[in-house]
Amino acid sequence: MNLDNLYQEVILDHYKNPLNKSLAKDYDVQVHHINPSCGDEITLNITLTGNVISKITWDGVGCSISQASVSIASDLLVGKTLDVSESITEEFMDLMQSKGKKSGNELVLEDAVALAGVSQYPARIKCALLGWMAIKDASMQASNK
Amino acid sequence: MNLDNLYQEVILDHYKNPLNKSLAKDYDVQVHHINPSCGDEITLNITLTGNVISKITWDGVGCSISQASVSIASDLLVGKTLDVSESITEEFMDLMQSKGKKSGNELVLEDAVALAGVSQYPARIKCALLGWMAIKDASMQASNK
Amino acid sequence: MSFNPLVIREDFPIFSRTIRDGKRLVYLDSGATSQKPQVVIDAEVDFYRLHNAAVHRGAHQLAEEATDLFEGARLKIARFLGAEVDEVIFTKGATESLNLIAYAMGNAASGNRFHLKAGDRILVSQMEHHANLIPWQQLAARTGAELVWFDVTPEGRLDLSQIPTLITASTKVVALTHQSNVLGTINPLDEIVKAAHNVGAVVVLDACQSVPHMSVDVKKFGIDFLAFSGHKAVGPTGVGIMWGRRELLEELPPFLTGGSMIADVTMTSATWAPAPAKFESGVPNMAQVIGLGVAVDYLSAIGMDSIAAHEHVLTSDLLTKLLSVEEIKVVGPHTMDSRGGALSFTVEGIHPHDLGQFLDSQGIAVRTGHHCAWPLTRSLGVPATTRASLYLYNTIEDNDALMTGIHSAMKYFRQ
Amino acid sequence: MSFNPLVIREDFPIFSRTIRDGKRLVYLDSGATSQKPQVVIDAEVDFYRLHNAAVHRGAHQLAEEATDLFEGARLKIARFLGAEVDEVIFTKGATESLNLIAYAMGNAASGNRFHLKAGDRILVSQMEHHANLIPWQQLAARTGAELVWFDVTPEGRLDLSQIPTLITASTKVVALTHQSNVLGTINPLDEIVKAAHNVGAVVVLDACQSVPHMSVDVKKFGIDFLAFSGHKAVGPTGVGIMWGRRELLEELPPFLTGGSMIADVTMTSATWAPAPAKFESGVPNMAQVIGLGVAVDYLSAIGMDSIAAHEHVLTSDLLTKLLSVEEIKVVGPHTMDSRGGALSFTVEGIHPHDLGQFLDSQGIAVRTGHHCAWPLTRSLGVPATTRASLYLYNTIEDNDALMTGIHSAMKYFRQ
Ligand SMILES: Cc1ncc(COP(=O)(O)O)c(C=O)c1O
Ligand SMILES: Cc1ncc(COP(=O)(O)O)c(C=O)c1O
Repeated sequence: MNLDNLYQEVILDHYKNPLNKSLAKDYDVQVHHINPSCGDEITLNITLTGNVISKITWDGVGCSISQASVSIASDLLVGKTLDVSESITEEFMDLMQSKGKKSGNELVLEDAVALAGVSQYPARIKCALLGWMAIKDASMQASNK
Repeated sequence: MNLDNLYQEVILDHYKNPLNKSLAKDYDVQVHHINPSCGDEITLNITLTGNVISKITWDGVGCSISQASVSIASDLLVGKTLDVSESITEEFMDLMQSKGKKSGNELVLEDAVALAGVSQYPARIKCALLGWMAIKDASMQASNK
Repeated sequence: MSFNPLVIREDFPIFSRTIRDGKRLVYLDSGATSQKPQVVIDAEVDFYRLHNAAVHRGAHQLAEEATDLFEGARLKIARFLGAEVDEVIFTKGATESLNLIAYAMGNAASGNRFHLKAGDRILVSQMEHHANLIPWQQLAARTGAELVWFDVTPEGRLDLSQIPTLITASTKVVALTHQSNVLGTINPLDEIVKAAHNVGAVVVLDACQSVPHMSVDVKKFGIDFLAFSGHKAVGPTGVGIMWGRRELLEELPPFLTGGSMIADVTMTSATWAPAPAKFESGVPNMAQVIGLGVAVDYLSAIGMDSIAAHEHVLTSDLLTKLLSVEEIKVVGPHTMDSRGGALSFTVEGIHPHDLGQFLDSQGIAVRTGHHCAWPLTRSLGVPATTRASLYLYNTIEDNDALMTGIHSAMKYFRQ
Repeated sequence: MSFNPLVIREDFPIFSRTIRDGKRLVYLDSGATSQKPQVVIDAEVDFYRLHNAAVHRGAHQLAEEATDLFEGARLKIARFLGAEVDEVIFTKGATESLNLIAYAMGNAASGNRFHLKAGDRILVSQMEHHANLIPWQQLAARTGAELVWFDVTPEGRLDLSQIPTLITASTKVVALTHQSNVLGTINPLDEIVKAAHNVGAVVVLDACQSVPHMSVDVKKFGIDFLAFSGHKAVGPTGVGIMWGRRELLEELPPFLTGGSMIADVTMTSATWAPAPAKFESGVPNMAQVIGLGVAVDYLSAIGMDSIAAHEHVLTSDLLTKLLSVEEIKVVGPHTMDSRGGALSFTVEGIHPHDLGQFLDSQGIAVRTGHHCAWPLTRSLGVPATTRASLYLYNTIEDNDALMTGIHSAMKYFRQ
């Protein structure tokens, strides 16, 4: 196993220059998620317009995997309907559980396929999922409002 | 290890024809002792005259070792002063802890030396001590009265 | 593959040793603890030699391997019990499992479905092992709830006619042994579970003496919680299982608190991770858990039904032989109907402790005493009994050795 | 015999394996769990292969042998700690030991010296592992007592100036870690124990990170209770120790209830055996207890003072090397005064999780995160750190491998 599979350049780029990492002042729902096994934390704001996710902003501390993953997710899922966002999230979770056997559909997951290598490092899957779970939780709360 | 070391004839005799096994109606102190690991129980009555143990009677259920041992002890310790009874009891306890290395002083322990074999069977030491501990407890309570 | 106990014995290294100066080991004490096959021993050894690390904690290869093995064992045990993987909680043994349930209920605040108070009832039976009795006595004392119990009939059966009076609207918990470790009685579950669920009570099954010996499916039984010990099921010492239905584990408060079971912690408060983590605080008994996974695989490969069938034949044989001796009184069912391989008896004129000692001198290991079910043995008027308990590695030859031993003891103590 | 870690490593079979495609295992995670020497593994194996039986229960030879080995281990551990044999209680680990003490106190009725109520205080510190924090939070919540704590100075020391305000007439329990698993700080006991005893409080010492690494004598320390885990002290998983002073164990109510811990039992009530039995319900973790006995013998034969001296040299070396790198910030004491071999640090611009992963790719096992002391790491402003923890089998070469690894990681993540 080569570490470069895990730390793809795309990931390190997102880590150094994260997208949407600045909490918007107005939002429909704010969530705060924690990864209790390593202490990583994220605060995430979401805004819906109808059933479309119109804005995702966030702030937090965490490892390159968790930071890159939320950066990618916030970019990928914005502008999508709740349904589409959920199905993309499902596909991403499936990739994470694949133990290195899947490489991910780039048409659906775009930059997120760079995280495929994470699936070979079971202890890191939670890092990669932290932001996605926060978005999922926030969208659900927002749509129930 | 030969089982006959444990089950000396003296022991089986006492088991079949136990001494003082019939609770006296009057007594100074009555105690009830239990061996929680096997469920054996004994009730024992004691009477003091001055500092001499003048009567020991008992009743109970238990294995041959516990029954023979209390039979022997009740015969041996009656008529003794509290001090002498205590020192004989100490010597008997010492014999029980000897892991088969001592045979016991017959001048002091009389029939109780037949129980020397018990010291090789750690699980049975508690059986042999049940009656002695009851007598010790009862004498102490009686002398504090 | 046909079932052959002589072949099975070869998997268990202890049968290569002898007892009391060269005698064959006749091990009839599996009800206390079972022997271990080499594969289980090897699993512990391999863990220590090759993969030892704290699970769920490290970002290094050993920790990953340890976690994979550990969670793999959870999956094996879940399948073995017909459970969901997150419903399987590792403990140090059945005693801890049962205390866990009782203490966790005691931690439930008002409003929680497990909260108990004066007027509530906890139902047990008179045939419970102390481990499924005293924790409930203590919970009753702490909460003001009342402890009530099924009586045991002279034949060693639960008195089911008591169901309508014992299982009522105030009943919150029914804690019952599946198979009595003294009587061998296998308790009928359907009627009790149905009555309990009708009044909203949960059913806790002490499966110490059933999981090792027969096929157990928690979903089919319809029960709510289950406990058993690994060491009685050819597994390592120091590991047991608490199983609970997912929705119940969500509501049940934790028991042991500390590392790895939290969602968040400040100096003054803490919140909990979801099950199973919520109930598994601290660095776990990793080698033992992994060994237990291999143990249930070993049992499954032989087949729980084959094991049960073998034990049925052995038990029936030994029961017949014991009942044929006038001086022997069998305590517990005299028929094979709903009866497992724990056979308790008394022999006229010989105290169980003396009988046990004599049998030991012949290489035969049995257990004597109240078997941690003192209220039961007292109620049956036999403060102590001798118990032979059978398992997959026993044979008809073992039964015969026991019978010969009893006859010799009768001679020895009546000389 | 001079101390040679290279010879010691040969006792530990895991060092014969390699990591991540052939790399040498550099194990710097003994603070999470230690590796096991072959003699400890063999002790468990021998028990299963030759002597396996339920202790304290059978009148047969296997049960006698098992009981002898089991009680022999208790004696070994008592001597190792400077304790009386009946003061040593076997648990499944330090987490259970600490929960045992807290729950047992919670079981104390009014009139018992351990009974807590509103107005009473429990004192901990801000550097506690969750296992020595949450059980006390819970006890406080159950009894109405107040939880207070020592702050930690920026250097990672207890703020002892708080003693007069924290240890007062209302203080009933002082629960403190001996060595911090994050900072490496070794806490001074004398002053705290004296102040606690002056007001009638008991001192509970979490010795998880000290017993494996230095000579610990409970009588000399003057403490009242102590907890540690076998798995961090070259012993098996699934076993730990709770030590308590004899007179206190007499008064402390039991925790887990069930078999083997009773004096008498009826359907509605039970009374308790004296310690240690009172605190050891159920068939115990026998193989693990026996393995732990062999583990402390192994450590004693090498000598706890030699082990401490070796770790002192290693820690001092690694501390100097870490402090010499500008980008590295060491969390915890920067001097060797009262400092053990747990070294936590952060590296500028690299998250600990990434650093740990990189080091793993080089065969170096460290731990990252909050190390189950989240309130501490938060208060220090470093939610996560990387921790290297040293033990008897580590070498200067291991330190150098770590430093090389950190430098390579800095290059890798800043390319
Ligand atoms: C200081 C300290 N206390 C308590 C514990 C808990 O020990 P265990 O997880 O073995 O129960 C640990 C280790 O995890 C520790 O380092
Ligand atoms: C029916 C039953 N319940 C509970 C227990 C307690 O199990 P353990 O001692 O392994 O915790 C036993 C065995 O001792 C048992 O036979």
